[in-house]
Amino acid sequence: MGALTLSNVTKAFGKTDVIKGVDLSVEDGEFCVFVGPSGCGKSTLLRMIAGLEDVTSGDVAIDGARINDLPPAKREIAMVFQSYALYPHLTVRDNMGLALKQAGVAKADIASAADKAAAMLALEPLMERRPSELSGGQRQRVAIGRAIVRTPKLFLFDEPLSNLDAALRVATRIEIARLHRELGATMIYVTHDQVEAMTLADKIVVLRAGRVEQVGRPMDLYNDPDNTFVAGFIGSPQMNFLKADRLGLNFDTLGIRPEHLSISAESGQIEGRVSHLEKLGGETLTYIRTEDHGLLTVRQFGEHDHPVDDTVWLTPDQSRAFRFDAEGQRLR
Amino acid sequence: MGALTLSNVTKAFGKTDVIKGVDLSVEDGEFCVFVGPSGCGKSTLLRMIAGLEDVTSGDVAIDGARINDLPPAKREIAMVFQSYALYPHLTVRDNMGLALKQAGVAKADIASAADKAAAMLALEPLMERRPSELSGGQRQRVAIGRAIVRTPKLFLFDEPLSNLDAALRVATRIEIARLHRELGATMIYVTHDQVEAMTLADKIVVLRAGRVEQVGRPMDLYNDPDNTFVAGFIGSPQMNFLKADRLGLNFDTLGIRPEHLSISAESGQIEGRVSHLEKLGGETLTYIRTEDHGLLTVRQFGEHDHPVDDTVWLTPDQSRAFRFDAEGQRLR
Amino acid sequence: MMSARHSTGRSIAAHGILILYTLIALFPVFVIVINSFKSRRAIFADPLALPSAETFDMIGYQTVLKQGDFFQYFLNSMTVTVGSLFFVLLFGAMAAFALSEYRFRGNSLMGLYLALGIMIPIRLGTVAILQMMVASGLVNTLTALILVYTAQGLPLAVFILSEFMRSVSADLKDAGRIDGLSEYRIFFRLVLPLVRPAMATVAVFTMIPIWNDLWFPLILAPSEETKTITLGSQVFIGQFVTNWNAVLAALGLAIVPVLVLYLIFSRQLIRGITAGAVK
Amino acid sequence: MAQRQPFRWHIAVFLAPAVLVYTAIMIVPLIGTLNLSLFNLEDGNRIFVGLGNFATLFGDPRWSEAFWNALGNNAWFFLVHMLVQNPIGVALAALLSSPRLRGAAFYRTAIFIPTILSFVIVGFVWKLILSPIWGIAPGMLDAVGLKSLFAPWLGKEEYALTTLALISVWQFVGIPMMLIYAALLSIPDEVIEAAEMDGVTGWSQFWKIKLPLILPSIGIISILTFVGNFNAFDLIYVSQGALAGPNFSTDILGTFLYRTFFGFQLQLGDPHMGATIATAMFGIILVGVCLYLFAIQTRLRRYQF
Amino acid sequence: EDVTLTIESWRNDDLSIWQDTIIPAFEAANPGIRINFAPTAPAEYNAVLNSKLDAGSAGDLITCRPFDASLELYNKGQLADLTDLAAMANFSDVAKSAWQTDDGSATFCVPMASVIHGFMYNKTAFEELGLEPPKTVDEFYAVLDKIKEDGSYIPMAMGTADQWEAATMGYQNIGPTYWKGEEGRKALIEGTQKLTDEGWVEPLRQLARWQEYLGDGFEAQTYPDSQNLFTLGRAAIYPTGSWEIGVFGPQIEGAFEMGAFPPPVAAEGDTCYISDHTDIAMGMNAKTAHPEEVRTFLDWVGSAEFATLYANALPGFFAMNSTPVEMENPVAQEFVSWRESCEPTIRSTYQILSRGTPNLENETWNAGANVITGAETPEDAAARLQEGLASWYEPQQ
Ligand SMILES: Nc1ncnc2c1ncn2[C@@H]1O[C@H](COP(=O)(O)OP(=O)(O)OP(=O)(O)O)[C@@H](O)[C@H]1O
Ligand SMILES: Nc1ncnc2c1ncn2[C@@H]1O[C@H](COP(=O)(O)OP(=O)(O)OP(=O)(O)O)[C@@H](O)[C@H]1O
Ligand SMILES: [Mg+2]
Ligand SMILES: [Mg+2]
Repeated sequence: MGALTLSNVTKAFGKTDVIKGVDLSVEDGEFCVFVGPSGCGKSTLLRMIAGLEDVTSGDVAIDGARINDLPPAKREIAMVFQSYALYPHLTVRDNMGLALKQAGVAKADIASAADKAAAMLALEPLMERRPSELSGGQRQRVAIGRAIVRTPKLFLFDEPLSNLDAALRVATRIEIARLHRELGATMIYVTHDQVEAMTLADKIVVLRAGRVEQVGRPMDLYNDPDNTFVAGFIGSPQMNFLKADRLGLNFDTLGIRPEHLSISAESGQIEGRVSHLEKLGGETLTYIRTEDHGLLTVRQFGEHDHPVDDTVWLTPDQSRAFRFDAEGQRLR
Repeated sequence: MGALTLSNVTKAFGKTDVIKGVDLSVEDGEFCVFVGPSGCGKSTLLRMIAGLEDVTSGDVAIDGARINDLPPAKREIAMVFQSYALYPHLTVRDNMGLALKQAGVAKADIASAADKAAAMLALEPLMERRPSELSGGQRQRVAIGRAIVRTPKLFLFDEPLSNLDAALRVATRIEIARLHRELGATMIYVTHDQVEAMTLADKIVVLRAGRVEQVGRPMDLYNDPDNTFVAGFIGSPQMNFLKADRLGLNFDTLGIRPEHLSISAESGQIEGRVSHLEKLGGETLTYIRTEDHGLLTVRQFGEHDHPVDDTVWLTPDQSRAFRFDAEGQRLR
Repeated sequence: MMSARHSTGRSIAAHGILILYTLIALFPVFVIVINSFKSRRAIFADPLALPSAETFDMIGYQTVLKQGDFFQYFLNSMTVTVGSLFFVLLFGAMAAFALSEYRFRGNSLMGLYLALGIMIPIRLGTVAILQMMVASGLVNTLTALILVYTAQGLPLAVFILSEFMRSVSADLKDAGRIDGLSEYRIFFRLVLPLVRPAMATVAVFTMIPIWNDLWFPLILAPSEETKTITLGSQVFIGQFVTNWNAVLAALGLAIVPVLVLYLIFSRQLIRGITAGAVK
Repeated sequence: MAQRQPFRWHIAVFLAPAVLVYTAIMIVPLIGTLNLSLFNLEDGNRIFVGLGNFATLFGDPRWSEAFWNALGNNAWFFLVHMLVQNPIGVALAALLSSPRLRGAAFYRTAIFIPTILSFVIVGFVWKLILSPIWGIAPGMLDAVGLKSLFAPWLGKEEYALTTLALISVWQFVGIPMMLIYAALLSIPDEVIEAAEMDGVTGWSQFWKIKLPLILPSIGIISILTFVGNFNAFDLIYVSQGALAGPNFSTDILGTFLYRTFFGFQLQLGDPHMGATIATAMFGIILVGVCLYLFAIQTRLRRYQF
Repeated sequence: EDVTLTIESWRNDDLSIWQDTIIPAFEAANPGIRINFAPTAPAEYNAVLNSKLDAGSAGDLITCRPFDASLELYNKGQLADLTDLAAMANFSDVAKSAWQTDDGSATFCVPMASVIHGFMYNKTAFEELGLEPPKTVDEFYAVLDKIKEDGSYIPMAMGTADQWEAATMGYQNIGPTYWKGEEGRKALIEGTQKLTDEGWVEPLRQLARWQEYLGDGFEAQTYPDSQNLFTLGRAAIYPTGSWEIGVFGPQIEGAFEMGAFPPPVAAEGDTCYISDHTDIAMGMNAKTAHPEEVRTFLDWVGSAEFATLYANALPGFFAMNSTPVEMENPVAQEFVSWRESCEPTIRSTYQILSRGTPNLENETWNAGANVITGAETPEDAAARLQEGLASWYEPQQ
């Protein structure tokens, strides 16, 4: 109950093709994350699954049943919007209860469902407030609570954390992961924060301009990206791309993650000048401007010091590097 | 030109004291970051410096001159708002030029100042657009550009990056650091993202409920926090606080950062069960539920695997640990 | 207290101008009120004098109370105004919602069609309207008036409301759809409560002409039982003499209920705006 | 190929009540009336004359002079509203929206009260105040030594229309005030604060920041004023009568139409010419509204804050 | 089951008279018929009545405006033919002329009242200044000059704001003296006289002379202002009509005594002419559901009993019934006494001549006001009126 299949789904707004043929299957109980740059069609795909946009061609099926023409309410899905979309005139309790009330569930059952969700999300003391009296993080949790009470087959999240501050993001991220474990429901989650993608997903779908670039488990994408796009998108700070010919290698691009680039004041393969240094306490990021490869990032654990404008030498750990051809495709 | 002094500044809204006596001096050219939890008074303090809120008592001085009663426009201050607050009806160029035009600067000079700022912020191709035609990151840069052209003594930033997505945040953060180096102006920056605080600040001011908890350079706060509040607030993921008596130590709380807690499947000082695992590629965060100390976080570099629900053993690196008394004060 | 942003001088000037304009706005009202308490001779002998011991005269109010059932007229006016407002707001909001929420063929044509009505006085259609009411037996009922005012108020309501409806968050409506609300529920339970300020604005614009209208009550419902307050006051306007005491008294009293309605609506309006929509 | 959507009944249901009531009670009767403009009465029979009535209205100097006079007066009436009512409304709203103003609710209500008054007493009280005989206005001018400025404004051809327009402004200024006030309140505080920081304060803040941001509201007000003024009738009628004296100097399209359509005194109503005038008015207003909708409104963008 | 008949009227003023006096008298004599008097404000009456008649919701009894307004209703079949009503015998042809077809073959309303034009004056003031009511035009101006000189009264109460005062209470008041009443009026209809003829221009010249005797700001002075000026004792002479008698009495509240004199003549002994204008009648809605009861009521309206009730209840509205009516009001008696000494006529513009566009009556209002304010010379105004009339009225072309 909750397996989703998309078969050659496309979407055009007027004459612009936004989704250009997507095939995808999400297993029951899986946590699937859509990532991709802004405007690549993540929200559109999610809204098509929800039934909020018509499908131009192709099929959307849940548990094998085609649902293209089913209205959203009949699809047994719940969605959490980026803007929360709480009902501003209803209390937290009523926000959560509305869908059940609509479905004709008995009052007592609604109340107990809402209370359960509230307990899960630590919202108990806020049940009688209205959204305008809540902080951003609290609103987000109410939006999630509203989704939970309906015990849907499928949860859809559209960038649910993008309006939260850093601390709340981490906390809510963990909460969502816990929820997924506890409810065992299928979840589809849109984000363009790849940390969220990495930490939450069972399966990541990388989208680019309406097409799927790669699908896989987070560490598979991290360790085995198909192309420069996926390699650059997964992992933070971003992978460095070096011009392989300048290093005397016979392919186009060498991809190396910042933690696999070693830095030395004396010697190394690539010369550069320290452009900027970020000390985060537990780790240090150094940005180095090089003549051949532009700005490169080095990530070191612990505290380090590299005075700005000093000349330094970098050496890639070739064993951890990725090789790409001129089209950006991985050479294996 | 640009040294700021606050002497016993307080602020009350009606009967609620929001700022309860703040003394602070910011040197000329310094980058000062205010951090603290939501509602602690960061924005209020900033707005008092800007002249947007009246000071209830105490003095605000720039370069030694008391400016309590000077209207905002006369303070030679520029401010970047969290919501950008661009003029929606003006083009990027006019947004930047308005203050100068108002001050009666010659047209040609305005244009050249705007062009210079645009070049610095890579806004040249956008000069004739209106804010509604810009993406979030671009808007943010315009807001900064608007502040720059006025060559103020003092820049104030109120959570300028909190509306941006992760990738843009990193990029803009680096941009602001570069700007600070290039302009050499005094900057005061509010955030509750401690990564920003760590990477940008010359001096961090940690606020809590309208009072200053600690002031210092980032690594000083990281390595030498005065109390549990500062220790917990600086550094991400948050420091773990262990109950010292359970470890047979004769003080109240032991603080240990996640990277200084080692994990082993066989033996160690503290027993716990893996509750959740986050693999970020370059690092792994493991959350472990312990009986004595609640949920603890372990940060390891590289890829690691700790099956959820497995029992594991943790050992704090005592040499990197902090000792606190029952009031949360550091024992040195 | 001296402050950085708020100079006392400026606020005194603001109050000065506002008080001046308030005086201009209220002076004629003041003249109306004082004269409604004076005898006819006293009105014209010195219109600006306050009612004194010898000029004080409740004759206007007495005449009003004596001539016809003014309480009933008030009630009729209230019924008609509130009833028409209800339908204008309901039907107008529904149509505005359809126009702003759904893309369908003929959408903008329909918008223009519904706006035509603000460009031509409905009074011109009087004969046909009256014929219709005669045919349906609605003459001398308040229903006839409510129908006409509803039709008359709709164009402006649709025009203004559809502007505002566009600003209601699309995500919110989608959230409702996912929660299983039908389009009707979305409209009634989500959209309507959120456009309250706009509804209040429309209500203010709509109610005043209805309350003050003389023409349609005269034509469609002139009977004693269905007279409105404005029509009831006309009895004092004669061919050669007008009983100004009574007119002032009746129409002066008549502003009280509208003023109350206005206060209700304007509070909604301001509160709605300042509370702001929740992001 | 897009999949066919099922018929969306709810759209019809949402539109139906408004469209039905409006069509039945407003459009059908009005079309019936406007249709009369294509007919005329000859020997007691109604005959089709095509555009003949329009030829009369615009070609026969007796009709056309009255029409152009009314149109010209109407244009002036509108101009006075645009130049006086809307700026005053904007100014009052700007004052009312200044932060920390005490008594704003009182001022708002007081200034709105005239809008609520019925035309009958508005006409009466202003005639009383401006009357040269009963002495309020002359007396007040006398008190400040300006008696010489007094004239029987409502009775002089050169002043009467302007005076009435100003009375109408007095009565209706509350409406633009309300709308602009609402628009000003919805400008985000931070934009205003940014302007304060930029040194754009006081008047220049109003001109450079607030005014551009409330332009869409001003646009709506302008079109409502336009439509309202070109349909205006009551105030002139109650204060100057259907003949809109002195010497037709206050005749506007509404009074001209009323006189012609419904008749006045010995003049019998002429539904055919009346409908012709109404159609012409309708055309003028429609052109104005379309001009606004397609030429102006598209330029007055609504800003996303 | 009682039948209720509804009367449409513009006479708001008469509401209490009908309710208190007339209706009870009729209902007492005619059990089974109830009367409901439903007046409309006068300015809206025509428009409202026409709409109601067109739509079929008008009352059973229609109060008739004189001449074309009612003729039009009759022609449209909305007023019933009452030629054979017994009570019609009680009225002279002149009395009926305002509610007959042009050829006089059908009568459709029962005449109720006429009004007579003249000048009212403040007797107390006249005595105070030692003045006599003027008989000739010269005396008239002499009196006005004296009052003006004295300065304690405005010589004449009249304003141009409402326009109709100038035309109806000025022009139609003094005019018959110059155009010789019926003679001139009929000649105009036949086309043998023009409005530019001396007899028609002279009254306009007279009006122009009045300007200097009017109060300050007469341009903005409305009809009620004029009434108030006179009843408050601030103006000495008031050109008007007999309908004011009833309303002025209570307003003056005995503050001074009121008198009346007829329009002055050119020279002592000249024939005087008065406007004795047929003003109100009552007809039957052709679509009434109760024609019998309506006719019963109309027969009663045509009776001497009604005439006495009405004329006494409304002093100044004179019955047109052939049977003379006893009246108690002295000023009303004064007015009606002129019927003996002067030639009566009706207002010149009312019959036939206001059928086209431009409307002669409305134009006359405008012209009357214009010559008083000086906006137009009498000659220009007359030429304009003539041109307007000739533009559509064949006998004048
Ligand atoms: N209603 C619409 N009409 C036309 N184009 C649209 C519509 N909705 C979305 N688009 C376009 O479709 C593309 C994909 O939009 P979508 O919202 O799915 O992007 P996204 O991946 O969610 O981006 P973001 O990360 O910025 O939310 C964009 O180029 C957008 O401009
Ligand atoms: N105008 C006001 N009236 C009353 N209380 C206020 C007002 N503005 C702020 N406060 C209160 O002052 C306190 C500090 O607010 P402030 O906005 O400075 O917090 P902050 O540190 O900027 O928080 P955040 O990180 O959420 O922006 C809060 O408790 C807030 O509720
Ligand atoms: Mg999206
Ligand atoms: Mg803040």
